[in-house]
Amino acid sequence: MTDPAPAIELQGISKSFGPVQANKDISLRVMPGTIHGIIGENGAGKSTLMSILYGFYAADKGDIWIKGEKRQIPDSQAAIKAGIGMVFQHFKLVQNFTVLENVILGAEDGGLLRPSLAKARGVLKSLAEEYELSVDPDMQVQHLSVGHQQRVEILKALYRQADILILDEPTGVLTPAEADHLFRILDNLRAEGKTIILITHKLREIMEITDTVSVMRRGEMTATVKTAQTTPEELAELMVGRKVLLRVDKAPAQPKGAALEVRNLRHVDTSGVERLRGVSFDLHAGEVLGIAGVAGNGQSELLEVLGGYADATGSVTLNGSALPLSGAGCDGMARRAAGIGHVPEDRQSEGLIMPYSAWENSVFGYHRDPMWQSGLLMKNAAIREDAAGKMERFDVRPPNPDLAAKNFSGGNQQKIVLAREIERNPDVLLIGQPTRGVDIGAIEFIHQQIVRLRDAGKAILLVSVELDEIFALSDRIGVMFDGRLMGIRDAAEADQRELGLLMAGVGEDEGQDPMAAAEAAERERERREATHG
Amino acid sequence: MDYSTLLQVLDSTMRLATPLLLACLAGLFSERAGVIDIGLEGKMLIAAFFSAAIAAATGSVWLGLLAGLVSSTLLSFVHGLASITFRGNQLISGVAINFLAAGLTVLIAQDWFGQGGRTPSLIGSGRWENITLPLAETLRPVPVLGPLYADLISGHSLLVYVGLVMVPVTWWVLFRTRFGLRLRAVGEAPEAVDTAGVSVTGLRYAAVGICGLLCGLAGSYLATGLQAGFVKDMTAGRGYIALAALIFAKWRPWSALGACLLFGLLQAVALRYQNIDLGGITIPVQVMDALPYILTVVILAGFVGKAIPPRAGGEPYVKER
Amino acid sequence: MDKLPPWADAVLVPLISLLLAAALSALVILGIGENPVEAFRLMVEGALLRSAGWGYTLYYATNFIFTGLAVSVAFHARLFNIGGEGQATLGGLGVAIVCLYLPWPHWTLAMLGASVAAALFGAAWAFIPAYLQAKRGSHIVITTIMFNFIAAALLNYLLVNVMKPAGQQDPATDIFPAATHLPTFQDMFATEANPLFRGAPGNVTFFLAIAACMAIWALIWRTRLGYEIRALGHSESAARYAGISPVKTIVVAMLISGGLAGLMGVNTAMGEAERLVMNATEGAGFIGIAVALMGRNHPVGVFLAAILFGFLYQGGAELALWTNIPRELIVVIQALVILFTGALDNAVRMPLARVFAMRRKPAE
Amino acid sequence: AIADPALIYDLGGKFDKSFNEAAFNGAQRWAEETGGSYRDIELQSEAQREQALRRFAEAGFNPVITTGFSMSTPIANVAGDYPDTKFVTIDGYVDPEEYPNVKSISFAEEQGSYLVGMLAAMASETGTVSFVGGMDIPLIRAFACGYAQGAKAVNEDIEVIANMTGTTPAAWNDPVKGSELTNAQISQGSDVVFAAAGGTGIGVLQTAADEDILSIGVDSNQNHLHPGQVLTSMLKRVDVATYEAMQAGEDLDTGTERLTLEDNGVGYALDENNEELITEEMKTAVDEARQQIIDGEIEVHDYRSDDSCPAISF
Ligand SMILES: Nc1ncnc2c1ncn2[C@@H]1O[C@H](COP(=O)(O)OP(=O)(O)OP(=O)(O)O)[C@@H](O)[C@H]1O
Ligand SMILES: Nc1ncnc2c1ncn2[C@@H]1O[C@H](COP(=O)(O)OP(=O)(O)OP(=O)(O)O)[C@@H](O)[C@H]1O
Ligand SMILES: [Mg+2]
Ligand SMILES: [Mg+2]
Repeated sequence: MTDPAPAIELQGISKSFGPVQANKDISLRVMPGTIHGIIGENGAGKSTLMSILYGFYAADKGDIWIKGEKRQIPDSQAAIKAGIGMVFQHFKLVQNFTVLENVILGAEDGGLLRPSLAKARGVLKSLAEEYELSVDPDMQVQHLSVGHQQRVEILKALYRQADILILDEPTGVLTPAEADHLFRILDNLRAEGKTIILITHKLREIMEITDTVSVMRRGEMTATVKTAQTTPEELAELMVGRKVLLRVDKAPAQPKGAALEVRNLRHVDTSGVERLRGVSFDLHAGEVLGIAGVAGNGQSELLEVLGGYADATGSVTLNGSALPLSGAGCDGMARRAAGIGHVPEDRQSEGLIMPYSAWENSVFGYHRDPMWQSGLLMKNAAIREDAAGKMERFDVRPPNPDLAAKNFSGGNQQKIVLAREIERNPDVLLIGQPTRGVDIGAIEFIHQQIVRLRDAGKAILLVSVELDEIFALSDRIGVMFDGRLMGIRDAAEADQRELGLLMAGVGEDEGQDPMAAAEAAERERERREATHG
Repeated sequence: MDYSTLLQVLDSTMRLATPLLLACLAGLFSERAGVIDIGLEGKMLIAAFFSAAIAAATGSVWLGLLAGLVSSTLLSFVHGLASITFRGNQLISGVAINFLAAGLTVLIAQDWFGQGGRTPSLIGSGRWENITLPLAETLRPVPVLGPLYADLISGHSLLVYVGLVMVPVTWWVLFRTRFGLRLRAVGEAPEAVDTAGVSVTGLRYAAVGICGLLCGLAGSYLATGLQAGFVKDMTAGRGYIALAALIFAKWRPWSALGACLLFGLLQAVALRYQNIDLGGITIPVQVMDALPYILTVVILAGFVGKAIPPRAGGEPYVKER
Repeated sequence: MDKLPPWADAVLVPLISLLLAAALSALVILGIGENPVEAFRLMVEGALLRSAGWGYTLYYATNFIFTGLAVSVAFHARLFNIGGEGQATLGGLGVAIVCLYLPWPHWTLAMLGASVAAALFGAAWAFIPAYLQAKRGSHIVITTIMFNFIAAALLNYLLVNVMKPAGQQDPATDIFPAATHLPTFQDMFATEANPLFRGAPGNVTFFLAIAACMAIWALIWRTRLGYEIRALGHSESAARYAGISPVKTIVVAMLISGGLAGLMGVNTAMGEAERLVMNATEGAGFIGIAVALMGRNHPVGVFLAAILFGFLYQGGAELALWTNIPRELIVVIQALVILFTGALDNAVRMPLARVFAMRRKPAE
Repeated sequence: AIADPALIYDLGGKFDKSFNEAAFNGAQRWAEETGGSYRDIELQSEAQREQALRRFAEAGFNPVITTGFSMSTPIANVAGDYPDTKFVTIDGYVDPEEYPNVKSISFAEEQGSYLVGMLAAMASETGTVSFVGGMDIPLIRAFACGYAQGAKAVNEDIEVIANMTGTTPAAWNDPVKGSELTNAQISQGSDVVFAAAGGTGIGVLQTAADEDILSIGVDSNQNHLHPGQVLTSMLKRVDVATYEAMQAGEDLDTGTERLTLEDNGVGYALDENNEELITEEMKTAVDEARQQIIDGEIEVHDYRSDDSCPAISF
């Protein structure tokens, strides 16, 4: 018996976006009826490769075989015809359309909508039963939870009778319970003989569900292995190109008094959803308090409120004096003047003005400081000179203060932000996702800087979705779930499993079955979203 | 105001609302597809000119209409080229198109007719005739409803009825057909349309094309229905009022009808009365002239319900940065 | 898309766009049976080869500098101010009120007072759209268009019903008192022996416009306000992070923008007509868009583009005077310039980028 | 030597079928008869007025003839700079003491309007006639006032409706509004409408023809626009004024001049297009009145003399 033809075979795929080569001569084989994982650092080119397979981007070079047949896939229509469905990292749904409308869009039968809608309603019903994919067909997508929106995306693909399904980082936005549900669905699909490509950053998921796994690094495919024959350590090494040791050498913390006292912080966002629901904690001078949690559970809002650019109620005192939480005197500049530095989660859309030169960015947020003013004008020459110094101390490459921020690589952009915030010697430093999309060399440098600041007696609030990073840097660890701080543990005593439960919303005291609690939490969330929609 | 005066005012409301309505629906198609169009004015103007010019030259209002449709659609495709193919700034393109039309019409008119930027007056079959609906005269004696039917509903030119019919047609196309679904989707989330395997570019060009055709109707009506010939700048800001009506209507066809009738009524009243005396307070005619614009600002300010435009409006669809 | 070197983006792209617009305009002229070379010669002769021609060219350019700066300041904050027309109208109104109803001992003081009034009135007219954009997200393009129409209606009302002297047929104010008349270029530079700038409306306001260019340059690139305006224009989320208030910055940028547009009133009402007439702006608010686009939102670029458009305007008037080419030809040229520099710029940039990419490759 | 005149039309434009076109016709006649040539320009904007005057004067054109009252101020601004050039303002007024090289020509519009008012009253079957004016200025009120006086002279009980199109120069070029006003007047019973509204009048005459009532044109002979449906036209001999100014050339007498019925400066039009409409009886009555006015037996009140009108209120 010969092997069946691979469901997908890519050969020599290359793709550039302007100067960036996102994919370099990539080849890949995926056998039918299997789940194939793809891992790689940010920007490694995973999404690009899959988008090419789905006809969203056109490859510069390379060939594609589907089920043994060579195919041209110039657009998504061709991919759909070839039986490929894709769930994008960023969903491609029409927010103010109903589920049904989203499902039939592009796959209507005939010029009139009515028959298509009727047919789709029936098909959705049977798909829902078959794969645990139930979702209200008449609900507008914007009122659905993220997990349900993802189901709509999967339904879209299945409705088009895809038997090759690509999922791009599907669990990044899901709660653990939702993620488990998704994996059950994927299991079912595999059992039906469908082929699945799963992109993820989480080695745990790869080990749990995939049959084979490919690793990408810097636009290249570095390896493809059978999951059963590899280990997370090996995959991590393949991913970054050298042994990973996510451990920082640091002395025990010498915490002093509370620098920042946060009490009962509440924040409601523009669409009326309460994002912070009574957060309280103390942040001591000389310690790193790490905040862990699945993205979207209020960590970003916590940073924004403390950083002064989101309104809140409750109280925050800095070294004994209360900070305004709304209105005049509550903005980023005032917080900086009061001694709170802030390295934002997203350096490109918050921390930097991308077209500004490095020297202009080096005072961003401090540009009204009297030391940079002479009369009405800014002391540009002095700022530039100062920036050159900072860049040298933080090993920014190239050390050219006149280069626009957008022309630095991600890691160097992060260093520019860190230099700006750290060199002001703030009493409190807020740091969000300090190493997101930053390579391993830069990570080590950044971690050293954070520890150095801690040892200098400053208070550091670290928010990160990378548990490893939290463990590596924190002296104490808090977990946020659904706008609440679920509990703070000493880093030395905390264990990963327990934090994982807290991240799913299961408190230690409740003693509940974790699964049930997670589902209850999800129900609660849906109820909230329905009422706020 | 007695009944017959009221009918008179409403009758002229109908006439004045028609070009607004056609242009408003034109804008609706374009903006629902995510292409903002402040060039409605220019397209109407060029259609007005070419339909009058060709009608004057051939004596056929139908050939005039054809010329109006073609010219307006061509200009629409210039906008499409700028905003869809070359991902240019849609607002700037619209401004440019308004200028282009304002200049070209006079330039060509002067070259062809030598009458200082106007066309010769249209006579006979060069203009739309008013259509008398069946039984209009027979029913006239019926109290209240008779004159209403005979004076207000009957007796307009074909394009007025076309304008009215376009409202349900637009609604039906947008909300009951595959094309409409895709068109609305492309204005909200072009990436969703693209990944569903439908061409964003194709849809947007189709919408821009329809926009051109409807503007063509609007311009033709101005020059060969409402008036008998083209004069320089004869659209006189109607394109902008149509845009205002579109916002007022929150991009919905039936509301567009309402908004255009309201603005038509304002114009009709302003045309007929210099100043309006409201028991001691005199409202100057300039206030009536400015009222559509003031109302639009009030609507935009969100004091009377929020106008949420199609999400992808004004943004070129860029896949690869 | 491949990237262009900055110098090519700032110089080559507008230049090629301009050439394309010029070529199409030449075709249009050919189309109406005239000779484009001859037309161009007439324009140059009428606008640049006589001192009076310069007097007109610079008069128009003064208007366009103000409106061009107005558009560009707003552009830096990512605001598209199409309301220059209305703001300039109101600026003219401010000038008229100050000149007519206040006693001025000397033109210098009058000019100062009128400039302040013009800027205040123009800024006030920009304030509501700015506030609505900042606070309620009302699309500033639409609101400023609406405010243009409202300004026209307001001026119409005031001229006809309030400010027109009794017995006068024109809807215009009285002539301003002689003490407010600004020196024209003729007053400044003509001598008995050398009668320069005879009768041309170019006047001392041109120097105010140059001063405005320098002030705006300093504002945008040298002050913290300019730093904040540009930062907000590039990224609102970053501005919020840094503690730059979007509401305040939008409003301030629009007030400056409206004030600049309003200043145009000093040139038209005080410098030229010496009274306020209807529709004195003559579309200069819109031309400001083309000027800002061509000038890449830099005061030096705006200045040069304004001179170019001043030339087009004056040359166009000359064409209308001496040939059968209607003045609307200028409107067409202006439209083509806006189209090519503002909306179809990628049609130039894309192929150009490919050319540069090709030239770069072998070098690597 | 044949003169080298220039002609500047007001914003309504050369081919407004009315006021400016009359000037054009006069200039054409002069050119054909003398073989001379003239230069003309249609203004597009306010700022152009002075510029055109100056450029023509500088280029040696003489006289420089302008139409429309809006040219008064610009001529006053310019005339002093070019003392050797003669300027003519038709419908405008420039102080002859201060500017001796300017000629201001005005017309006795009230007299011509009186005659067409009589014709309107005689042709009306409903006993209601109407008037659509362009911009609401004393000049146009003088038309309306003369018209109403003439109509009332024929039929004391006649209803005269008068509407103005607007208060700005845009009112000269708004045929849509002209048409709407005509419709409104028809609904109030009018069956003869007199348009003194420049380009706006085209809409008035069009609507009158469409709705099958009679109209009266203005300035030029507009009878041919809708043959058999335009009762007559109130002639204001701008063409004659233009012709004569060109004929006089550089030797033009300056100062002020008022053209009346007596000089045939105003009148009414009778040609093959309206001969069916004007009966012998009507013609006799009007011609008689014409003579009486010339002889001073009938005094037609000029609105401009005291800003009031005995026959109609505005
Ligand atoms: N549309 C685009 N235009 C330009 N550059 C792009 C585009 N999409 C991706 N890139 C660039 O291509 C490279 C690969 O990006 P890609 O999104 O494929 O990475 P990824 O592996 O999916 O990363 P992540 O884990 O962050 O999703 C990056 O440098 C990215 O900036
Ligand atoms: N848009 C751009 N224009 C010019 N140069 C760029 C641009 N983007 C990136 N570069 C340059 O290309 C180089 C590679 O950038 P890239 O973002 O791929 O770095 P990287 O390898 O991911 O580094 P890091 O780990 O620091 O993110 C950098 O040195 C940067 O200066
Ligand atoms: Mg990705
Ligand atoms: Mg990187």
